Amino acid sequence: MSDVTEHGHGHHPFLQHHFEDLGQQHEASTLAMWGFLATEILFFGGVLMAYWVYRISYPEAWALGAHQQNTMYGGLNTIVLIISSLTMALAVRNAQLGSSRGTVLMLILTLIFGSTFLGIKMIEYHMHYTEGLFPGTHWNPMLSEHARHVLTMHPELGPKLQLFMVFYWGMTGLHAVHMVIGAGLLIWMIWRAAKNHFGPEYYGPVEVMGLYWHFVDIVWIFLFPFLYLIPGAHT
Amino acid sequence: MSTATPTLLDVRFGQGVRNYLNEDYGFFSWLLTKDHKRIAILYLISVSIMFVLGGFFAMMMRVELLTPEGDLLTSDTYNKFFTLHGVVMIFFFLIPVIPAVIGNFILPIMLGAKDLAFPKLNLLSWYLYMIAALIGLVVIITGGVDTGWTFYTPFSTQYSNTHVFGTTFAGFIAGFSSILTGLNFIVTTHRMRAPGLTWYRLPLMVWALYATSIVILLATPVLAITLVMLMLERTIGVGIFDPALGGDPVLYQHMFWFYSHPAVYIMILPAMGVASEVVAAFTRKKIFGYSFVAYSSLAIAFLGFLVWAHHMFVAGISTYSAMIFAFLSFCVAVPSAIKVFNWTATLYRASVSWQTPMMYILGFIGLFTIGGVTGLFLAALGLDVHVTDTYFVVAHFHYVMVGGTVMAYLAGIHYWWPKITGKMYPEWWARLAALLVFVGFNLTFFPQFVLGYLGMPRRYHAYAPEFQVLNVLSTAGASVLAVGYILPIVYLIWALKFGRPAGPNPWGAVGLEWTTSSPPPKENFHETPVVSWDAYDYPAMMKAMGETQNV
Amino acid sequence: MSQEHAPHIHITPLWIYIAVFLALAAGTLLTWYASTLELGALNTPVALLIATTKAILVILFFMHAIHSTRLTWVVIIGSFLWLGTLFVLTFADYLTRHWAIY
Amino acid sequence: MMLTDFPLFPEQASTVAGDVDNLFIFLCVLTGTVSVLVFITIFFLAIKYRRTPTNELAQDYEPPHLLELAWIVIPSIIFVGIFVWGSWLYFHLARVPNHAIPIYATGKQWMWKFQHATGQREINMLHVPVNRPIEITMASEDVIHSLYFPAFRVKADVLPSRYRKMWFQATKTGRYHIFCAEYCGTLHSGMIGWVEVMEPTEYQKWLAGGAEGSLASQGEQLFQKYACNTCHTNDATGRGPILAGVYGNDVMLSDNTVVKADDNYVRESILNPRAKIVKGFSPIMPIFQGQVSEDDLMKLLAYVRSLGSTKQPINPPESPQSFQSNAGAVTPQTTTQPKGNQP
Repeated sequence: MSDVTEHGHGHHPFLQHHFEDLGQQHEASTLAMWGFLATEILFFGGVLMAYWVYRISYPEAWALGAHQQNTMYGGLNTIVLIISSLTMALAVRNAQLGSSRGTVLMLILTLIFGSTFLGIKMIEYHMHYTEGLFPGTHWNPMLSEHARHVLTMHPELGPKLQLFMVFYWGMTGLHAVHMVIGAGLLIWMIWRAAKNHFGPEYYGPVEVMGLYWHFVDIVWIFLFPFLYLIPGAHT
Repeated sequence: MSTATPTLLDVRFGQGVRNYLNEDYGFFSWLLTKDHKRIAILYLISVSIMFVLGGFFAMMMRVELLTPEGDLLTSDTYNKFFTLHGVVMIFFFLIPVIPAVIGNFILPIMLGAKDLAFPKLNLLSWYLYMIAALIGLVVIITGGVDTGWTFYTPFSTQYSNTHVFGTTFAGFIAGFSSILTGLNFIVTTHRMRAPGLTWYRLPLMVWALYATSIVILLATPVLAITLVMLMLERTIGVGIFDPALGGDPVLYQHMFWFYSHPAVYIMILPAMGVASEVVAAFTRKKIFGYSFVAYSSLAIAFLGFLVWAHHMFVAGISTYSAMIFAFLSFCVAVPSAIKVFNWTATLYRASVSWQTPMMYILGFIGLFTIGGVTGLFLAALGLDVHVTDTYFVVAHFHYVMVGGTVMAYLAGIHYWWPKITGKMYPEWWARLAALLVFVGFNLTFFPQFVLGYLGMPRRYHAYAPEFQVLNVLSTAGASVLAVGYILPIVYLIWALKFGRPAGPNPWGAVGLEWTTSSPPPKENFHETPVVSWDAYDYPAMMKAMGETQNV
Repeated sequence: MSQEHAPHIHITPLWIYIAVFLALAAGTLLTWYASTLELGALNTPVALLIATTKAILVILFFMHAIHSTRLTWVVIIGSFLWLGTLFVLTFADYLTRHWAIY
Repeated sequence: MMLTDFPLFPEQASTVAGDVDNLFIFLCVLTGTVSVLVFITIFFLAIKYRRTPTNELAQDYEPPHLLELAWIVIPSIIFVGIFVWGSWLYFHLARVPNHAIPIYATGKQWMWKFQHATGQREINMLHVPVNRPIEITMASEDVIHSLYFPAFRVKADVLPSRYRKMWFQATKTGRYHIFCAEYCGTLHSGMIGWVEVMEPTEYQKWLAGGAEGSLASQGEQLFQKYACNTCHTNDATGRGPILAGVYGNDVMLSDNTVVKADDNYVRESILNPRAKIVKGFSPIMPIFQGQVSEDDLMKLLAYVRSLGSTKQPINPPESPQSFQSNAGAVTPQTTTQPKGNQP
């Protein structure tokens, strides 16, 4: 980021030289983030489209796959992420009001909830890994009694269950990577807020950070019902 | 307004006249530059190298096809060459060329801005491009890839033992370089226009680059995720596209073409922007139906997303969906027709100069028309069954990409060369090169239409003997075309040193870029310009620019 | 130089954030509960509806879209529209593949 | 290869070729005139209004803006016309005429294998009678290929995941090219062959020559070899559904949905039998995925099709319970309505 020292002719320390004023810079950065989120929507959209094509083609395999998921962990994770979304929004609000302490507190809370989400995710991943549900060479699923019965009846669902798990690991993995990047950005924002860079006339970076974080939350809002609550999973 | 015309001495040694080239010197002043003009020149060099590399593969293929039996190259080598010709030419030349080379340089100046919205992201875009190109070179040196630039599964995921992973990873990285450029252009066009520069006063080049950026922004991510899924499937083989494990290879084709058809509009839209600029400048007239041409760019950007499965009419999609895509493919042809007819109508009662950029663009309009109408053959379902995957398709897309984008790129390079380097290119050499390119191009690709309808499939290393004569004609044309392409590289570099100094407005054209000095100063304008004239409004422009122009 | 023009600020009152948060939490419970019901073919549309409303709430209030520029609206709606074209036209193929040819 | 006698237009050797060529020539004429008109206008205007010292600045005059409307509406109307013509042709190509001679094609990396209903098997060669519709049912054993007959103007991708159909009716005897049109690896350009269109008499003579039993009869031998007949008997005592009269008709599945027993249903029921279980039967049939090769699969399909698609009256001969299935006691079923027995 540009240094904090005073620019030659009385500009705000963070006004880039090629912008007329802070308003133009702020609008440019928010428009850029929304543009970037458009690419993210289509990035996740691509894999969701493939997910839906196979969910329509193999509903029983998808139900079987969802049956393997621990819905309690999924639901808990959704709540944790929604809380982190709330604290992120409050962080942006505090930055707008100019209270650096409030911003730092809220950003730290967001980081904590984000990390809790990743922690729960790791637990789930470990659980699936030990159950042999990792697709590819390590694939020897230890299934529940109901699942084993269904598989003996329809053995051709085996590879399709593995296909579901590919999408499970793929989509949640992609989401987790975005969470880790978000956490890194959060730490940077906390550092900048602690040096009270932000105030009513310059809160762009926190706003943009908020947009990114809320987008990652929206992706999970869709992933939770898609991966955990598939009709026919819990009969 | 602009400083006095620089004397020969100043320009030769650059003292006295401060511009972005002699602003500061040194290795890092180029490699760590944040100036959009220098990044454009970095792109110009790397894109030209890639063009020569792609051209080499094309030449080897054409020489190989001189004889029916594949005797120059083994079939594996030939398969690698046509794949690499496709990958290098599309991902590393056609997609970045006009936006990143001409767009990077000209867009901020046309908007009256000091620089793009995010200079650091712009430099990152070039570095991502270089990383992708480097990975591509490593792949080429260590054995190449033989799946075709389309990487169709299950061949690419299970049956090919070449560097499919490396190539798809390079394509993945190049995608992000393209996204960053697109994002930069959209934000700059929206947020950083000079005072008085309303949307309808914008040059049509800005409209075209804006529409291209929308297509880049919304299509490239789907390519990224498709390539990620391809790499995943190739490494752990879990059946995303493998029919034995429940996957569907046709799904890959859907997702690949969802990007790859809009990608051809990423390639042609900027070319249309250059065409509008050059036609306006060399007829000294407003483009006929300015708003129609501007909105047809946006129409192409939107409709371009709805037509992708016309690449898959015989691939096994349902008959009814084929009808939907065919109808939409005809709809997307209308805006292109509007543009061609509007350019032609602009020539009426104009003052048409036959300088090199205009020669290239007159050729562009002709060749793009042929390219466009042969697209109608391919969109007509019954006909497509016979001609798809044959040399008819090869001829069609080369007419649009080489006859269209490359001709317009050469026009753009010649048109803005005085502004970029402050030197004029040698006019008569340039006209000769333009003629050679036009003749060589037609001799190369028109016979391929006939070959295509005769039924010669594409990507054939050896072909049936009765196709030989037309292939020999095509190879002859390719050598003329190669000479036509080498000439500009030679005399443009020669012009760097020995070219006649070009004043701020060598063509007497209208546009913000012609009101600043050539080459422009680092911050483009000494003070932010105020625009009071409409786009290409020559009478008003002449008054506003006063007599300093050597019209 | 033009007068320093700071970005216009619209501070969202606290209770809106809390209300939206509660609505999201309720939505999560609702979608979980709805999945346990035996709605047959209706299960998926219900889940999609709940998820979409939650997403719209987040976009409108948490991402301040409600008082953003019209351009931001165009970007948001545009990207979902484009995603829609990918879904609709691809499923146009998948869902009609087994139709007979007349 | 003499330089003079190279063709510029492909032979028309099928019923469809004429229609496709009419559309092609119409489009050539239409787009040819439009392009030539555009070229002439451009060069005429560019020369007439070239920049001369007197004509330094363009005249401030524009043609009427009605032109804009003209070249939006007129192309749109023409395009709709071409679209309709093209779609009619596409549907015509997609609808396989009935009573077509069935041929089974298998695309395998770099060769085409054709199997006739009467048992002949050819590689990269195909003998067909003239003036008879030929229906090709095809599948690939590895990557995507594309069976392309330029002289008949037909092409269709051959997918590894499912059967696809394609048809043509040759109108001229002679030898015509077969090409693979979808890139499939090293010898993609070598995956070519000839289709020999013969007079009906010659065709019969050829058929008689190389018969080793019709495809259906080979299918029947496989039916015994894989012990399908232990369950699929011709009477209601078998534990599998009776196959006579199944092909082409509707089948009620265990979840009460009704499915048409077409090629892909037969293929799936052999490879993944438990995906669709017939009502009243238990899913005890073993999976044959990976055990039955593509060619044998086609022979079995031919055999099932040869069992006729007309419902024959079932008159169960009195046959002793010939065996005792090892999967638990099999309660003898009543002859009228075979009810599912739970394993």
